[in-house]
This record gives sequence, structure tokens and C-alpha cells, in this order.
Amino acid sequence: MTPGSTSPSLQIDRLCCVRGDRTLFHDLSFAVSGGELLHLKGHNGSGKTTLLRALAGLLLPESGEIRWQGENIRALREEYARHLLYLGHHNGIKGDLTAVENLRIAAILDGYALDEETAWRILAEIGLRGHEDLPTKHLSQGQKRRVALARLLANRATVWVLDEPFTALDVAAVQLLQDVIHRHVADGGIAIVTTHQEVAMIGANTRTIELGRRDA
Amino acid sequence: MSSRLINWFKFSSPATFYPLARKISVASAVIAVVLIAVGLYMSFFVAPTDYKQGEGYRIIFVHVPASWMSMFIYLVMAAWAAMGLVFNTRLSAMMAQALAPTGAMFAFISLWTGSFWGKPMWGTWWVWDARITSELILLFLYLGYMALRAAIDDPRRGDRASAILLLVGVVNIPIIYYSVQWWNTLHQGSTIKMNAETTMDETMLITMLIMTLGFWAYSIAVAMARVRTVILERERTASWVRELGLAGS
Amino acid sequence: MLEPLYWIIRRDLTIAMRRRADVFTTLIFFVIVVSLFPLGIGPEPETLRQIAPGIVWVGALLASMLALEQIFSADHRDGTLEQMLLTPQPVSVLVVGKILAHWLVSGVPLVIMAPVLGLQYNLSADVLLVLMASLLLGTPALSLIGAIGAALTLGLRSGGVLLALLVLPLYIPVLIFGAGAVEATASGLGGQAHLSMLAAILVASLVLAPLATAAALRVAED
Amino acid sequence: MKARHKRLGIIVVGLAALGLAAFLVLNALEGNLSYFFSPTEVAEGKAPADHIFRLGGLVEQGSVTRDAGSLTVKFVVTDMAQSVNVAYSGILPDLFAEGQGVIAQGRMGPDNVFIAEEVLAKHDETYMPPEVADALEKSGKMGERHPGSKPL
Repeated sequence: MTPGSTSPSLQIDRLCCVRGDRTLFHDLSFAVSGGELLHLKGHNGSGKTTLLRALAGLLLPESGEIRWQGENIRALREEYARHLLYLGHHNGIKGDLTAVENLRIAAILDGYALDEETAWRILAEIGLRGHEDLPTKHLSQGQKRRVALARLLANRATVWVLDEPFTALDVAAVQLLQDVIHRHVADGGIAIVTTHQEVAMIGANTRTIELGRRDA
Repeated sequence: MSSRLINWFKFSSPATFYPLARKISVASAVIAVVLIAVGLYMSFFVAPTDYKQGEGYRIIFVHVPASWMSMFIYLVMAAWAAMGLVFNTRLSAMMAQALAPTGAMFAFISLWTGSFWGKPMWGTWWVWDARITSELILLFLYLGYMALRAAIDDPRRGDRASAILLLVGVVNIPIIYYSVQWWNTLHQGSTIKMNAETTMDETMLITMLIMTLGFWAYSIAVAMARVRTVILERERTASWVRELGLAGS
Repeated sequence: MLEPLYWIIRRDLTIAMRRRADVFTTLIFFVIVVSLFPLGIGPEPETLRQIAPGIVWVGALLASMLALEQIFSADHRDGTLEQMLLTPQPVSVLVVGKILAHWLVSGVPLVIMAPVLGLQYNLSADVLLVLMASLLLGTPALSLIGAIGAALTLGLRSGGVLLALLVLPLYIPVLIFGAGAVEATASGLGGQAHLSMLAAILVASLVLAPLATAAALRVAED
Repeated sequence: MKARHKRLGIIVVGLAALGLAAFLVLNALEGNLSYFFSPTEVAEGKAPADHIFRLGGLVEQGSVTRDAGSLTVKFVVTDMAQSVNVAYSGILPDLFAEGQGVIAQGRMGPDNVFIAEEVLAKHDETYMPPEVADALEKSGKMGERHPGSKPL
């Protein structure tokens, strides 16, 4: 996946995140390396989204460090962004642009060229055939989510951070997405995924972390 | 050496700083009262009448120190802001927050007393020259900072966003200070210069310095008192605050 | 580095072209504000000529400030802004692209429209030329400085009013030298010094404002 | 490594641009950004002929004359090299005196008399008691300490 011999690794070291007055989690430590799928579980408000945003580098944790290949992602910044693909609650697509335009702009900003032909092929693969040239604001919720997910097929990032990727998707799309994620992990990538639905994320290398368990 | 360093970091935590702030506040308050009382007595009864401006010039004993403080406090706030952004320390943002109202007050006093001086001396309450306009911008910057803080609910976002605003506004400070040199302004140049003889009578100068020190002490006293309330408000969920018996109920 | 810059400009221009109505609101606001003054002040040509530089400049300043709120808010709402912060591109470069696109859409029409409005105020040809030049240098500076405020107030409840409170004081120097250039030309002094000052403000804000804006955007998306 | 080079490039370009900005500021300050014009500049025709401007300088010793029965004051503003006749009717500020700095706002009238609409006293940064001022005056050192005596 990544050039070089070392296997990709993401280390979370004594992470502590605070929202307003509430400490969501503290002293959270774990590591993920290439070929692993991390399934984050937890009830509403347990800090799943906060953790994912911290992992993406969007959110500055109160204390603790996140290290990519041994270096703090705060210091790496753009170097880390090169290896990262984050998909949050928002789809991150412009309603005034077509699916193809959205995909190509995202690709260029992510630092690689995506020719029109490939974009069309990817959109067809994700089940948007016939909608590639429509401003995305005319698409349904599920279709918009598919446009966002098309980035997974186009991108070559190692670390996938996906926040509730299965929302608004129909059964066929859920199946497709599961396959895509498993293929990515099988290729040596890292995937960190939250869901609260009972979606089968079971695979050979799946690990589950549950946030906000109060019984301890 | 290393124990020194640890001590410093110890006081950068709100919990340990809270009692210290009280001591500093009380001590500075006493100093401020004494200095300002002496300073005011000297400005009204000891300092000689000016050869040209007569008695009206005495307003400068408030005007000049207030103007200095308004600029200096802004620089201190910006320094705290930069520190907060770089080291992600909570206390620095609280310090900046505690200083802001005092700085705004001094900027306002500076403009107000200046206007009172300007009417008899220059013949106008207000002119749009570079010095006065840039000082007015400084007042707006203070108000903008406080408004931005107040508008952001999440305290950490408030800290960082307002810190950026403070740093952007720093550009204005050298403009205020050097405006009288760069442009032909109606406002006179600096009387107290760093690289030249001071063109002021000695008694007047001493009076002004006493007033300045008094304003310093006042600013420290008020800022420390205010930072204590800011700490209590921001750390209300922390266990050490609960132990004080102030939070809860 | 220039490629993403080009693409972000192209992206924002494409979107602007698909929602043309938004573009015209700024321009119409500018035209209405500037045209209100002769109605309020009276038709005395000499008075109008004297106040024209200030009025056109204040109008342009208010119009560009109103347009500012839009610069990041749509991208913030649909999540494209957070994606931009996660690209391997330096955020300040993307910010420059967004501001440039924003200026092309909201600032340039003001520059082009200004001489037409200046005619309402009996300004002579050379004064109109300096008016255009001052706006050409000044409005991008306004967009750059204003973008800091827009980023700081992103997603806040009282965003619009707060934005004005933060940004207007920082606009004052641009206004002084912009209107000053026109004023100086009208009084036969030549506005070169003022224009040079405007250019200095533009260059300095081109360097510094995107850094502050990028930092503010990171804070806003925290 | 590549990102670091990129960042270095940005810093170099940024510094160059700030240098350019500084140059433009200096260039501007050499121009006519001043709050007021000196009598020399007026004599050289730098001040606008048909427009309001501010005139700054010292009130020439012995030049102040008041019209009986009205508030009109006539005086000469000088910068030691050139001088301009000024006419003003209105209340003068406290600090207005012969030898003192003034800034008058108005326009050039016929006969090269400056018709002032507003007269402001420009104070200098010297503060001293009257006795000291007298002593300085007698020893003839007043002029040296008086920054207003250099061309404004």
C-alpha cells in the first residue's frame, strides 16, 4: 500500500477529549496497524464522532497524542493528510456540482488526477449509473451518500476513517460498502469505522472497541 | 534548574494559580490605591502649571498613562493568546479574557480624556488624525474580542478563535505608536522618547510615572480578581473547585 | 501548488455561475446604497461631487462585507470545508483560492459598476479612473481581511452582526486610503501615494490574512 | 521532505511580498499623505487650488490683527521659509498665540489669502513651568527646544 517497507501504523496514546464541560474519554490508548479493521461502538454521545475527528486531525485533543508512523499527526499535518481519507456525517459534496465534478475536484485536492473516464466507471460501480451528470442536489439521500462513498473507490489513502458510513444506504449498497472496506483491509490498509446499526463488520481482522462503557 | 521549570508549570495550572492570584490581587490593589492617591495629589497640587497650557494640561496625567496601558495590555493579551495557541494551556486564554475589559476601559479613558484636552487646547473635541483613529480602532478591537468570546459557546473554541483575532489586531499597535512620526498629525509627538531627551519638566515626569505605575498595579489587581472568577466559572466541574464549597447547590 | 489553487477557483466560479442570483444581490445592494445618498442629501452637484469618493467606497465596503458571510458558510454546511482541511494541500493556499474566487464574483462587479455610479455624482473621467483603480486594489484587500472574520464567526448564531463588528474596524485603513486616493485626485493632488498605500495593504494582507484565516477555519471545524 | 520544501517556498515568497509591501509603504509616505500642507508646499503649488485643504505652520510673530467689532482675525502662517496670509472669523483655541503651531482648514481665496473655516492649535510635546520657559526664552534656547520651528 504505502511505499516503503514498514507497515502502516496509527497509535493513540493517552488521548483525552473534552466537549464543553464533559470529558468524553480520557487515557484512551490503542494502536491500529495495516490490515486491521477497527469497529468503534458506543451509545449516543459516547464520543465516537469526536474520536474520529481527532483521528482525522480535525479536532485538537485536550491531551494525549495521535501518532502516524511514530510521529505526531499535528506535526505531520499535510504529510498525514496524504494517507488519510475521512468521511464524516456530512457527505462533503457540493449540491451544485455533478457527481463527476465532485469526484474529480476531491481527487485533485487529494493530490492525484482522476480522468473523466475513471470517474464515470467508479460512479457506475457504486450504483449511480445514469445520475453522473446531474447536480447532486437533485439526488436522494442515499444517492448522495453513494457519491461521497465513491471517493473510497477512487482514493489510494491507507487510513480510512468512516463515521457512520452505512446511514441512508439500502441493502445492496451496504453490502457493496462492506465488500469495499474488507477489500481495503485485505490489501493492508487501515479502516476505522463507527456504526450503531447491527451491520456485520465481521472479518478476519476486525477488532471492536466500545466507548463510554459505564460498568467499569 | 529543572525544579524551577516544574514550578513554572505548576502555576500554569488553574488550580494552583487560583490562590496565588488572590495574593497578587490584594497586594496590587493596595499598591494601586497608594500610588494613584499620591499620583493624583501630585497632579493637582504639586506639579507646576504649564507655561503654555496653564492648568488644563493636568489631564495628561490620566490621559498618557491610560493610553500606554491600553496599548500595553493589548500586547500582553496577544502574548497570552500566542502562548495559548502554541502550548494549548488553558490558563493563558483565561488571562487574556481577564485583561480585556481593563484594556477596553483604558482605551476609552484615553479617547475620552484626550477629547476633553483637545477641546480647549486644539479647539476641537475630535479630529480624524492617524493617532486618534488608530486608538479608536484599538477600542473596537477590544470590543470585538469580547463580543467574539461571548458569542462562542464552546470555551475552547472561544479561546482559540479570540486568540487569532488578538494576534491579527496586533498590527494596529505599532501604527498607533508610530503614527505621530509617520504622518503629520494634529496630535503631538511623544514627549517621553526612548532615544532622546525628554521634553518635560521633572516634577511633571515623576507624577506621570507614579500614575503609570498606579495604573499598572490597578490593572494587575483587577485582572487577577477577574481571572479568579473566570477560573471558577470555567473549572466548575473540576474536583478542586467543588472542594472549595463554592460550586454545586 | 498552483494546480489546486486553479481548481478551487474554478470550482467556486462554476458553483457561482450555477447560482447567478446570489452574485447579483451584492451588486444590486451596492447600486441601491450608493444611489440612496443623492436622494437623501439633495441634488446640489458640488456637494455630491465632494462626498462621492466616501459614498462609493462605503457602499463597496458594506457590499463586500455582506457578501463575506457566504464565503465559507455553504462549504461548512455541506462538509466540503472539513474535507479541504484534510487534503495534503496547504490550507492557506486553498483559502487564497476561495477568496480570489469570491472576489471575482462579488468584488469585480463592484469595480466595474463604480464608474457608472460615479457619473451620478458628476465625477470627471480621471477621477473615475482613479476610483476604479482604488477599488481594484482595495476590494481584494477587503475580501482577504474580511475572510478572517468570516472564518472566526463561522457557524455562530449571531454571525452576521458579529462579523461586522470584527471586520469593520480592520476595514478602516482601506477605506481611508481608498477614498483618500479619489479625494486627492479630485482636488488635483494626484492619488499615487494613496494607491501605493492601498497596494501595500493588499500585498501584506495577501500574505498574512490567509494564514490567519486557515488557522481560524481549523478552529471553527474543531 | 517535499512538503517541507513547499513550506520553505511559501515562506520565501511571503517574505518577499512583505518586503514589497514595506517598499510600497515607504513610497507612499514620500508622497502627499500628510494631514496638512506647509506654506512652502503651498508656495510650490502642491496644495489644491480649488479645494479644501489643511494648512499647518507657526503663527508669525506680530502678525495677528483683529478687526474691530467682529470676530475676524488675520494672521500669517509661516514655516520660516515661506508664509501664507490667513483670514478667519470665529473662536480661536486657548493655545492659539503668536509663535505657536496651528493647523487651519479652508481654501485659498482671491489675493492668495487663505480663508480658514476652522483653526486648530497644534501643540508640541514640551511641558514645563512658566519660570523655566522664561529662563529658556531669555537665554535664547527656546527655539532649539521648539520642534515646531523646524519645517513641519
